[in-house]
Amino acid sequence: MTVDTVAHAAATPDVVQPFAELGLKPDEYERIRAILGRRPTSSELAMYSVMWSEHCSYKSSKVHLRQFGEKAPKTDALLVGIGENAGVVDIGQGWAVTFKVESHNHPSYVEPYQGAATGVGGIVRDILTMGARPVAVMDPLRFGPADAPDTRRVLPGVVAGIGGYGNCLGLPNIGGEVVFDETYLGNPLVNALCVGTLRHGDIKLAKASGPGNLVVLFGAKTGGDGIGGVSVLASETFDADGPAKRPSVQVGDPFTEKVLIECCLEIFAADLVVGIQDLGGAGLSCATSELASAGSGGMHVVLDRVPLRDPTLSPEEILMSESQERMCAVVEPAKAARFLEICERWDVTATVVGEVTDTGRLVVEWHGEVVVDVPPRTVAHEGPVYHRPFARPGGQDDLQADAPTADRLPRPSTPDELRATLLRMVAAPNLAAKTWVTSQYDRYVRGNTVLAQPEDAGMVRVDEETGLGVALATDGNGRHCRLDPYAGAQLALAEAYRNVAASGARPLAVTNCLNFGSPEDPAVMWQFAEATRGLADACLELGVPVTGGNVSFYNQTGEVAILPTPVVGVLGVIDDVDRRTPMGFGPEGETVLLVGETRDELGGSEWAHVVHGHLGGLPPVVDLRRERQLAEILVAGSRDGMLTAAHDVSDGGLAQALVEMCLRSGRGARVFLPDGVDPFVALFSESAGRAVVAVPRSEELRFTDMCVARHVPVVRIGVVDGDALDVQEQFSVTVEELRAASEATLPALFG
Amino acid sequence: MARVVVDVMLKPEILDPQGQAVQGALARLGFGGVTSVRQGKRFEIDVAGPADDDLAARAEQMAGTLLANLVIEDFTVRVEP
Amino acid sequence: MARVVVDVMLKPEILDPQGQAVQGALARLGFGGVTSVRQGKRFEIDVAGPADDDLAARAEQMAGTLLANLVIEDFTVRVEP
Amino acid sequence: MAARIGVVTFPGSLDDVDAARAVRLAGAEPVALWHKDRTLQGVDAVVLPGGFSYGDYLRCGAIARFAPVMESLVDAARGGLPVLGICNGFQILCESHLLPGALTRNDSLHFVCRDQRLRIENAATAWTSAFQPGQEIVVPLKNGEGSYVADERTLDELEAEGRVVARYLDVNPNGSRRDIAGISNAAGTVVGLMPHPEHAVEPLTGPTTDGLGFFTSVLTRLVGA
Ligand SMILES: Nc1ncnc2c1ncn2[C@@H]1O[C@H](COP(=O)(O)OP(=O)(O)O)[C@@H](O)[C@H]1O
Ligand SMILES: [Mg+2]
Repeated sequence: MTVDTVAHAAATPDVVQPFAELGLKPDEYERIRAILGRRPTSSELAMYSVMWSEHCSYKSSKVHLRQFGEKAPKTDALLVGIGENAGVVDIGQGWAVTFKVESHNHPSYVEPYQGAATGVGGIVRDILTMGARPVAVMDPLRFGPADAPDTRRVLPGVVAGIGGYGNCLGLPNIGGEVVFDETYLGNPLVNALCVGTLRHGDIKLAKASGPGNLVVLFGAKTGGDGIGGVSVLASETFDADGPAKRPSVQVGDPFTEKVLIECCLEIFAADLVVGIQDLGGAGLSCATSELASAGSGGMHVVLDRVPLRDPTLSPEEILMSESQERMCAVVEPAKAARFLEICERWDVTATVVGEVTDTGRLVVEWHGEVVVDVPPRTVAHEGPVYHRPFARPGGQDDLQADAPTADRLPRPSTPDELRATLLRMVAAPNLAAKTWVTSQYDRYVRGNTVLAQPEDAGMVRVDEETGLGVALATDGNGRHCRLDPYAGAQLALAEAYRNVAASGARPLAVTNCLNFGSPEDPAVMWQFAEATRGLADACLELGVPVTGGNVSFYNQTGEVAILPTPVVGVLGVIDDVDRRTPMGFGPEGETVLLVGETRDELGGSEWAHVVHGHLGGLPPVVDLRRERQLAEILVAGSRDGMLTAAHDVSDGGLAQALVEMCLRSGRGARVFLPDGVDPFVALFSESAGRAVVAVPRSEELRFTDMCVARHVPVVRIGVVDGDALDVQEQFSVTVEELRAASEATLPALFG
Repeated sequence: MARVVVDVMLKPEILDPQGQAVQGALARLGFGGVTSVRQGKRFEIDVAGPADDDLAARAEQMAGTLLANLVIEDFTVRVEP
Repeated sequence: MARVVVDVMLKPEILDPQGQAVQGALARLGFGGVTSVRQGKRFEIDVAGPADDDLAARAEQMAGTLLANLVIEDFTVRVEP
Repeated sequence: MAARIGVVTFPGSLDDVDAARAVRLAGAEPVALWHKDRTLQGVDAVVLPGGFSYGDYLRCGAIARFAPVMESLVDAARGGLPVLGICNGFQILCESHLLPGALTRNDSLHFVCRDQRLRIENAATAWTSAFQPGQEIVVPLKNGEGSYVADERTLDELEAEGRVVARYLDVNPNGSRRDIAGISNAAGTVVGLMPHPEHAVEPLTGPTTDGLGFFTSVLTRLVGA
């Protein structure tokens, strides 16, 4: 096999290179030539092509994502902001947490089990890289229609993969989402969130500083994984036979990752690294160029020292490989022996593959010859930036005009119709119990899980002594975003924020995963621009900064994009997890209150979707000031011990919220719908900014006074009582019947 | 009555963590000289009727559609009387 | 270089839920006449040195101590050059 | 001096932190034992925790069985050292032949995590004396390969000798023969349990605190001895 060295490249300027097959545009290729002052070697071309891909360079989204920084609310909580592997948030008492959500959509469609498993593995390494111990995961998921044959292939595999990897790592799964919609049929969304904890002083950064320091690659050996997504390699023109077609499917090994986590934490505790980076997308290309570019500026790597699983790999392939469970650390020479000793103790393969330099160049050597010699910033941080054209699509007005009014979509009105509608909704795949999924996840491991699914937010204890804890929720509503991406993104944030507050935690910071169709479609790009603008504006108003996230484009089948789906994760802090508020009703006789205002808002609602297959009109109104007040009430109510239960009102409206509170506790409720409101609207409207709470009689006045003082509407809607949800003057359904309806759906579909 | 035996193995280039774990364990147990271990699945399927070409064809189909995940696995099929 | 192939199957009296699931799935896919499916494991082990009796004996030992759990499983060993 | 209870960490052990916490909450001192060490550091009892030792590749517990620490442990257990194997620990005890039978793939073919009701069938073992015979408890259960199997003769023997320590109630979550959730050796010192008592020791993080009884049982015995 001929190796395309720098010297050879300089001498053969006219060689035709397969840049287009590698996904580079002609002008991008020309820019690489201009940067280098010659044609790139095949290894350099491989590096630039993966690092300048949409996935790694954020070239289409960058100009929009900037708003998260520019509009960031003032806060002292942010210890590390956007730009690192994950943001770090101060939660007090010397503790910090880091959290982030990422997508693994396409791989999970191709090979559901491994795609989802490696998605979990990747986000966990991002959290570990910050110096934190990963402590919990969550999994926001979207699939095609629940009864579609391909969903029966994808969903069980994805769930088994997330469980298979997360359970084996010993990370409790504390929440997530399972949503079904037509548009996700060929494009399931598999997003994974991880949260980790650390002490303030333990933060690690991805930078290679200090010339002479060693670059250590450790963890799994490098194989051909993840290469060949485009099936043509940079080296093709240089090797007559062409490289063997490499597998693009990455296979995860959670056992290796678990050992890697413990090994890393021991290394961190002994203070043995200057900088550290996980190997994720773009593998070594990414890790070396990012480390060098953020540090002293240069690095020398001897590529043939990389331990290989497959000895036939070419240098280009080694640079591009996305083999899982690998890390790259920068270590002072004096500490290297101790570093390697700890790796040995955990049976982790560790190899010194290079050293930090101050040359400003990333130089990669292969069997004594230089195959890469580039300024690392141009690879890692100075990739192309696109201002993609975007435009509000023509049909948007018609869509919004098609409101689900009573004369357009018939509504149930008699008690019998309302009862039947309720049972139908409860059993609908989007609202039905997700136990079939979540019972495959370990929620107990590590012994700090205070709340987990189906609670509004997952909550873990951070400090056993003081009871300090964090709560997390993720939300996203593609239908709302389709109707109005600006408001839809804000609604997603508001819902996650409300969920965290409902658990009793004070919302502090935000992560997001922006799942969209092709950025080359101006209509999709408009959705993206509107969603990011809406999210950034809302974060500013709610006072919660975005700390990091991920963008996933090209989620589309042919011309049809998925519903625009920004998934928003909110993290909150609670001083004592003992004060958490669960969602299930407390003792009989307690008062049930509805906080917030109900309007006739059924655009994009679950009712319109389930009963009429309809999507049109406007999503519910966003009132961020109200959301903030509501959160204050929920947090204060928890802190002062006024609440025995709280549950936010969202998909499926008040009806679904009450059903879920009954199911969670096994207790019924007698409910009086407020006067002067249409019973159907009262039960099924999806107005935002609302929550149902249960309070002991003795606290009722204190609680309602608190609401009144903040000008937040509150109405007494019933009492916890009996074993049925009894909507006075309308209908009654026993908790047992509700449970049967809710729990039968997923097992019937997935076995 | 005929028997179909289907062996399903991960493609050679795909990571096999199970095989690796077994290889490590064999080494620790003192079995020297083991250079590679791959772990796969074996299906023994009993089918009514003769062990003929038709069965072989059906067996091939069973393996290709259900027993093996062709994204990451290869299979071989044998029909025995 | 020699290859050892070890097949490990659950003993006949042990319930095999995986095999049953496969049998059910084959029936649903329209493959008729399947009377029984058992799912087991196959190990392909590459060992330096000749494919001789000594290797066969060592292979037998690997299988008996590590690869199979004799409480619930049976195994067969083949050595190939 | 508080009793010292060892908790073994294999590569891939997960619930070792939980087991140590349970030991502490029961009033004993947890001692971390490492799979590569032969020494048991003179502990008074040992917990083999849950998790996926060696990834649970091959068979659950099959590779951990050969760890250096297990050589010492098997000897000590034969000599009467109380040992509790939880989940993966139970699997390791079976693979090591300290307990009969084996644990196989759940009949549902899925990993299952649920709050499980159990009946304590034998309240005379080293690890269950804090319970009443027949007492019903709820503790978490989480496993992919928890279906207990043994031949009929062994099962009859276990029943006859009162070595079925706990049985599943309401739902058999994994297809275990005779709803067996846990068994013991003849002496009642070595107990294997599929469900996780160490996850039911605090009201805030577990469904109950029923699990604490397993750890206080062994303590009573050690202090009494
Ligand atoms: N939607 C987003 N919102 C905020 N930050 C984002 C978003 N998408 C990406 N980022 C940030 O951009 C940086 C680069 O992301 P990425 O390359 O995906 O990191 P990694 O490779 O570590 O996963 C990270 O700091 C990430 O948090
Ligand atoms: Mg990263």
